[in-house]
Amino acid sequence: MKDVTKLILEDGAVQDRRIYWDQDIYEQELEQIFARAWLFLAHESQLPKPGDFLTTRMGEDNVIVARQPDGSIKAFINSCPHRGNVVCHADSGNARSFTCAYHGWAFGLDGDLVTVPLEHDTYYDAIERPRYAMHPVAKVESYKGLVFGTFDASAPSLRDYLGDMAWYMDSFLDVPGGVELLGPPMKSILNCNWKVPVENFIADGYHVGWAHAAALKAIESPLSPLAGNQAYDVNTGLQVATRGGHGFGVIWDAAAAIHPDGALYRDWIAQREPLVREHLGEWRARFYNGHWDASIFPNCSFLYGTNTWKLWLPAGPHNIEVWTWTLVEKDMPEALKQMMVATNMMTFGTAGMLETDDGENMEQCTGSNRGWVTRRGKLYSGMGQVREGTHPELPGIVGKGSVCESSNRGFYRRWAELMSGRSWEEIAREPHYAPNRQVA
Amino acid sequence: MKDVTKLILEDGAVQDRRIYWDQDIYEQELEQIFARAWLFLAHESQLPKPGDFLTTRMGEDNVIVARQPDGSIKAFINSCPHRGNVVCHADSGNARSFTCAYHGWAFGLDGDLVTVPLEHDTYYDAIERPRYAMHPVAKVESYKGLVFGTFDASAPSLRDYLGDMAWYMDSFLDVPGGVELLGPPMKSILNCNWKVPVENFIADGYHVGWAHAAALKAIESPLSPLAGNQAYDVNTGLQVATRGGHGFGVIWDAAAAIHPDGALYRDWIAQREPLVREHLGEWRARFYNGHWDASIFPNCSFLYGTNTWKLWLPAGPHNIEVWTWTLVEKDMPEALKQMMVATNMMTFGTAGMLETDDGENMEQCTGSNRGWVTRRGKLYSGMGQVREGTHPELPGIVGKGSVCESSNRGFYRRWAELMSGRSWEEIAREPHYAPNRQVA
Amino acid sequence: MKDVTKLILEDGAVQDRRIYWDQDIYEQELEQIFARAWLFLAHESQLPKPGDFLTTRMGEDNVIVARQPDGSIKAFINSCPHRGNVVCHADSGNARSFTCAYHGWAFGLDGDLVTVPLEHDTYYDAIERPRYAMHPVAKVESYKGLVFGTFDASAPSLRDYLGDMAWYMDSFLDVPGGVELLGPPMKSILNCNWKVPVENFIADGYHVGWAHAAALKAIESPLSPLAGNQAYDVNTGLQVATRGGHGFGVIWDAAAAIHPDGALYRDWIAQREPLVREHLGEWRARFYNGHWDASIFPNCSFLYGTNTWKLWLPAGPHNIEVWTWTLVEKDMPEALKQMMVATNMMTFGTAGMLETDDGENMEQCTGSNRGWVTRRGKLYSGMGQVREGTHPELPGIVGKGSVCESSNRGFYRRWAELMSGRSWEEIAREPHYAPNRQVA
Amino acid sequence: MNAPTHVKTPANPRYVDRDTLFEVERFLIREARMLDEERFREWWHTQLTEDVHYVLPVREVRMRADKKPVGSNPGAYVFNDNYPMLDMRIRRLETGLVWMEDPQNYIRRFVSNVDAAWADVAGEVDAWSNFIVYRNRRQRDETVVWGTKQCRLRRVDGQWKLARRVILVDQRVVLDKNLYFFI
Amino acid sequence: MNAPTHVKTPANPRYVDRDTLFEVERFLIREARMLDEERFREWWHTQLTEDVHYVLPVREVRMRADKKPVGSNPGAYVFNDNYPMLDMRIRRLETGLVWMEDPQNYIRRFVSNVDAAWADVAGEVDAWSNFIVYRNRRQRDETVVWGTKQCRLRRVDGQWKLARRVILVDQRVVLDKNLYFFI
Amino acid sequence: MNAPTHVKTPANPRYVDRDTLFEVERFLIREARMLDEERFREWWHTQLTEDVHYVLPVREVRMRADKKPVGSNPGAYVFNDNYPMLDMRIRRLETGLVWMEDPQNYIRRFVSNVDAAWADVAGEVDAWSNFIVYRNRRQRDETVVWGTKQCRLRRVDGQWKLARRVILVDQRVVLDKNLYFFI
Ligand code: FES
Ligand code: FES
Ligand code: FES
Ligand SMILES: [Fe+3]
Ligand SMILES: [Fe+3]
Ligand SMILES: [Fe+3]
Repeated sequence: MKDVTKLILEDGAVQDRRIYWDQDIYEQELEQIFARAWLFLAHESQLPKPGDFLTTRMGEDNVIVARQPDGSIKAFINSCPHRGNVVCHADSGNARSFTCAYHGWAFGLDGDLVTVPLEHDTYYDAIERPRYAMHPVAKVESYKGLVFGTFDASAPSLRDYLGDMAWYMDSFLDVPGGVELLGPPMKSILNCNWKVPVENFIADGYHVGWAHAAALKAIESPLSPLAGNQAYDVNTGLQVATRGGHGFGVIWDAAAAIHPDGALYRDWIAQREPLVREHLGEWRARFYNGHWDASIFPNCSFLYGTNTWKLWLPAGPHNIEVWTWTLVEKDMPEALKQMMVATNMMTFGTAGMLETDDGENMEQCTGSNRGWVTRRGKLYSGMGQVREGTHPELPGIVGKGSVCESSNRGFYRRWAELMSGRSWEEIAREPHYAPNRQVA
Repeated sequence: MKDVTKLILEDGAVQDRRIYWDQDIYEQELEQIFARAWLFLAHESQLPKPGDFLTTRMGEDNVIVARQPDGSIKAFINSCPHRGNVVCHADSGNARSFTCAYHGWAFGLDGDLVTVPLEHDTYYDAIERPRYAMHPVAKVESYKGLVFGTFDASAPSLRDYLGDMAWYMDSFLDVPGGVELLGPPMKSILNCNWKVPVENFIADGYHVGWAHAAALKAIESPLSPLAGNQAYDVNTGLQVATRGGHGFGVIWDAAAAIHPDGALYRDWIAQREPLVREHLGEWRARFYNGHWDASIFPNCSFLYGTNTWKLWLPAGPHNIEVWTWTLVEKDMPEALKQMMVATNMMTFGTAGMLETDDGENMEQCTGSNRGWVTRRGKLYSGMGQVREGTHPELPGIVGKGSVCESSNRGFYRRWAELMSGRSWEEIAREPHYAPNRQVA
Repeated sequence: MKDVTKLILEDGAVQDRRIYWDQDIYEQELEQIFARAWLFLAHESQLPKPGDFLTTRMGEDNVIVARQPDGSIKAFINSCPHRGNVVCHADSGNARSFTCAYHGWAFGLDGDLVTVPLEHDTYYDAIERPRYAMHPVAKVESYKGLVFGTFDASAPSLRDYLGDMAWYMDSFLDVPGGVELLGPPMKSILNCNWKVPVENFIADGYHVGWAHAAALKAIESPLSPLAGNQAYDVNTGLQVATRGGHGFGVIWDAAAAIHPDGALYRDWIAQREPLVREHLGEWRARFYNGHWDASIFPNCSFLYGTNTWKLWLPAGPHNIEVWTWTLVEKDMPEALKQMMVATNMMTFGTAGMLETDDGENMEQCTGSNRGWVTRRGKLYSGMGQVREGTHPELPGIVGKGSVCESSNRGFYRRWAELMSGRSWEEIAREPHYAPNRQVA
Repeated sequence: MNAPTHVKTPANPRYVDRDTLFEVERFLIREARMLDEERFREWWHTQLTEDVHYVLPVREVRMRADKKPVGSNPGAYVFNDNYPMLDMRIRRLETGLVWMEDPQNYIRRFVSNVDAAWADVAGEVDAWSNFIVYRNRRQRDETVVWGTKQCRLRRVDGQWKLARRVILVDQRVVLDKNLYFFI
Repeated sequence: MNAPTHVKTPANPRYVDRDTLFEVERFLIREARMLDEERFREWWHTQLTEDVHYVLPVREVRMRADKKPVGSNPGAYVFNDNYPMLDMRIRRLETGLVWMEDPQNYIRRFVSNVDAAWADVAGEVDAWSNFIVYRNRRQRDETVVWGTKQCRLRRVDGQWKLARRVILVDQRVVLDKNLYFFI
Repeated sequence: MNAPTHVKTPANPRYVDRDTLFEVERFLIREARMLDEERFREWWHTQLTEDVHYVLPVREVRMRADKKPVGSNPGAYVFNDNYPMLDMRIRRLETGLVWMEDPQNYIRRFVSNVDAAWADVAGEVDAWSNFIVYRNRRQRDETVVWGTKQCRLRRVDGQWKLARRVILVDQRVVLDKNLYFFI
């Protein structure tokens, strides 16, 4: 195992470029991060009825996620324990069981082996069934409808894993009726390292005015003045890095800002915000009406407000698959949901005007590291490090302004912790980054 | 070199999934298996005249196989010792010598350097010719027309290498007139590990009823009732694993069963079977009229009866080339030969109805192991292990019924032996698998 | 680091085939050769004015080469130190600065960071600019208009690096008015190891008569009789290997020989040769009218006379990009320059009749080494080794005749020296190859 | 929005006459060249009806037995644009600030298998055609998109115009970083 | 069976008139769409003569000087089907038990370079065309097959039908796991 | 030599009539088949005017704002051939000594998006078309080239002949080892 001590320096502000390129580091990520961390699987709304299933990936492992007859959700690896065949090829559906196309073994909704053709005449009824269950995902848990899974039985609970990020996300998850994800997911590819889009979403308010200048102009929204960095005020937002590597930036009063015709959405927010304030208090009412760029460690991102939900699936050190859904509140009227979808598709769908800008940058940021000398260099994300600190009322490390790199550093600190191979307990015990500075 | 002790367990019934995916294991296979074992090169009938040659591959090494003026067959690596150019680009033909396109060196039918342009004026007649012969295949031998080669001068004789499998294959090789392979070979690709099709042919009677259900129905042959596993009787066949990793399954009285209109072939068998019985005895007359699925270790397979002959050429851990010929008896009338070809093409050619089913499964069985967690799991082929044993009249380990995994296990036991890197002598000396059970 | 002692034997005449295939050797080349040696960047004529820039590659590293306001030339890695984006996507142009598309950082012509959007509001004016300059190429120097760069600050001067090769190249570089490169460069790909074309150009007069037989016939030039090796006289040329791995072969009185209608060029030579003789002496006047095949270590080649200039850019162990320009004397009349271009394009352009022959051979010479057994073999370039030696008037090791492999061996001796990882000083100190034989 | 996963020719298509088919083919070929040449504004002004509906659905991989209807109020699509939305996309390209478009990309559209039948509405035709779009960028970035498109053309003032286009890209996972170009 | 490795246009082709060429092109384009839409039974019933010969040979790589005849009683071919054999292939697909066909694959056929000449037999034409078949399956399984096909068409009851097709796939090694689809 | 990086259709093309377009399309399709069938000498003799100009430029990647003219006296091009130069290339192929051409390669040309307008010179047309060339060699060597070509055709003695061709391959880096074949 590679010693990662030197790969992340200055409290997460300096990264060795090899972490975006080298195969051995990538494999260590599959082992130390993707085989241990909680990974996003689905939203419960995608699996309303028993027998509903969908297929997704955890790292590079194919899994089936299925609603059980008892209403719980289980997940297991989509590969037959007999000779290894992929068992289910549908994106989603409803099933009583999953039958392997090779020899016809059938598995229940929980992954257990239920049918073995010619069992009596070939196995002489001596087949030891539990041995041949599909490999289970060790733990599957939900947080307010969001379903995650981990391959590591020793991982902390999902609630503990999300930590302070859950407190923040409650701002929109814990609304009356809750949220749902609209799909099917769009899927496309990017020739980039999986961490590059994660950091773009977790902390990159900086690129908006420059990389998206054309789209901001064309959309003619309240955000248009940002084009070309013509306008920025450090007091219009902030950034948060939470302990578990999760984080986000927020622009106040901007949830509906990117929508070309946002009146419907603004009305909705105006009507719902008091409920949020009453239920969750002042701060979270402010977050409810903010526009967020955010990532949940390791590879799930979202923009609250826009309202795009992303999964960045690793496929080698320089390749990912991008999956995109639209996040909406369940109680929104149908017309508003359609508008949320339309805005998401127009901005961050496969032909989205901002998606296009980002994808290009993400690929080029990765590809330049092909150079042997280039790869021995560093990258830097020190923006705002001199002024970040703790906050009297908000958890986590707080950075000033939405244009900041605090949560980028938080992500890489967590990355280094897990990559070290230490146990969850060891990591929890040890001291962690705590700047001795308070942010008002 | 990787310690393979843990990769194959329970006498070959449990395989570590990494053997289908990892690059380092694959390279060890090239070294310990493909650079040592006897590999199928050709049938003598493909090279009737002196100067006839064909090009093929041993592992990933390109070789030329040529009929010598004295009637013997030699093989050598198809790469020029000067600067490495590939010398011969034709699939086959007739030649007096092979001339390199780069600088014009010419090599004889035995691979020796015969012509060096400008030799006098540039090498001053001091060129040490034997040093520049094309790299010879260490040994080339035939067994009843089937030509094999090995790069390992210390390998046992071909007859010893085939061992008991030769005794079984005599059932159809040792008929009056012998056999021949009709070609040219079809060539196609599969994104699968090379061992997956080998095990499909060596031992997989189990998939026939399920994976090929549609084809069995459409062909309307005596095998149609197998579709969907509607019919199976353990007494209708058996399976054999021979010491060298070779093996097969047989269904009695079924040689012609897959042929849509098999009358011509059945008549032929009826006419020839008495000759076989007289010459080779009762058992082999039964085998002569059986339908076989079989593999010769490491990467040559065939279905006797259908009558397809396959070579699975490795091209990386997840890729192979598939080469396909038709096996016929030389004395068959032309019309019957044409029918044999037609059936083979319709079933196991590149557009063959069963080939199509198998290829898909083989790719998916390999591809699922891309997942890091998946790959740390096992695969299982324990079918029939509790009842296999020795047989009073038949050599090797005998499993009951054609649906069984005995020869799969035999293949992996041999695989582990060779992968250990021990010498042929060491392997031969050590005790090997011998279940203390007798099969009637 | 791999011990290369056994990879090159017999004073460079025997090469282990793995050096054309193995990934680990290739990576050692990137480190020990491409990150240390002087690499060709441009000809000064391509950057006439301040602000003129072009993009190229050093090994696999993308670099920008720019003419500075003070007239000097600098080069730096084309990747943004912020998050790694590629900064400049144009082949060439004129610029005042280079602006990154991701967050808008702008860099000066010297690679220094000059503009940071929102600097005051996000970095609080505390950004340490020198840290964020684009990574500079350690040294950039010119030799008579040819610009080279090295990433190694400890490398000797360019003049010392070129050594005796500079003395020879003066034959055409040091003419009145000097030379220039006409472009834009053609770019194409070859699936070959980068050393294969280098050795083809440095020392391979041998293949001309055979590999190019068809083109020689079709072109109907004074070289046509070479087709099929119908004519060769050892006294019509010679070959030189200089200490630094550079080398060339020459055919006397043949500079214009390949031109289908060479009168214009022959007239030019006749007119200029006396000037060269006067300025540089008899030998170099002979070289001036010779046809050269040559390579400058490690990956720049040219044919003086034809007049093609090549850069072989490595892109993995089995892949390169081929870049092609036309070399002309600046004082040539426009019509002659056009003819030089036309001949180069017709012979060694992307559709060039000889380029086509060579590319095929280079790919096949590389690809055959895919075979595991093949790759454990050797390649040989011993031609003329028994008669090469020192020369009373010419520097370097001199081989007899243009068909010889002396400079091939010189190239591999240098390759082994640098691959050893020893410092430039160590290499310079140690004894080197010096055959105790004199060539008249 | 009409978002089929696989489509079928209607039972008894009323195939158009040769003259009309010729015009349809000219329309599609010249439109493709217009887009290859980046004449987007001209395209918007001259080739589209103002009620145009431009659709590229997300195609799911589902079992044949799965009869869940697709296409009504979908939660995802690549394009589902009307005339002003197409205008917005073109205005973005016209800013000169789309960095990935500078230097200019090579995008080449191949039109084949053109066929057409009269639609239910008088003066309108349904045209089928298959497409390949080849995109080459920067030094070596190369991708290809394959599929079919169904176009409703309407004759307006003697000119054919595009009133609806449903593009089916034959991929579940779009094997490129985006599909923002017009097909 | 006619199994050429490389083919040549006959010396003096009697090219068909424009009306006939139009019909030939319609035949090939509509047939391709029929196959893309999986209307195999309809194809078998309406587009083929009952004496149809459907051929896809194996192409060898041989030196130009090697004059060994190819094509007589070959020992290998990908297709060499008559009407009942094609029926058998379609019956297999109709069982619903071909697991690799569920979920449905995307297969798209591109027809180009159509040309035609009168055959020796009255009322029959020889049509040339080039084809590309794009296949995309599962999540990301993608392959392309390229080549040319020569078709003998016969007019039966006023309809053109396919009487013989020789498909040349421009590959020695088929770069896909099978070629079981109709081209 | 005309060496554009990106081309535009002229402002008001005088599109040819259907009869002429049909002839142009036949010309391009039959020419492609002739080249696929390696009838190079016949092509040279029958399809080209003696003042033919056959051009394939090198395309640079430059910023849109970079107005440096391209195309005049360029220092590089892939083809810039006249009639004798094309003859020389064909003579090379005819020697039988081009080792990379033996065994024979598979090269297949796909012609699409054919369109044409009258040129300024009477009796001449400018034809646009897109092309794909698929090349498959040896066992598994496979490449594809994509682009467009603009052809000036002239009617000579009742036959169309190629007087000028500008081929744009849509690549900065040619993604193949050479482009020596005719497109
Ligand atoms: S591999 Fe799944 S049943 Fe055998
Ligand atoms: S490489 Fe074969 S003769 Fe030189
Ligand atoms: S990556 Fe270049 S400015 Fe941020
Ligand atoms: Fe963005
Ligand atoms: Fe099978
Ligand atoms: Fe050469």
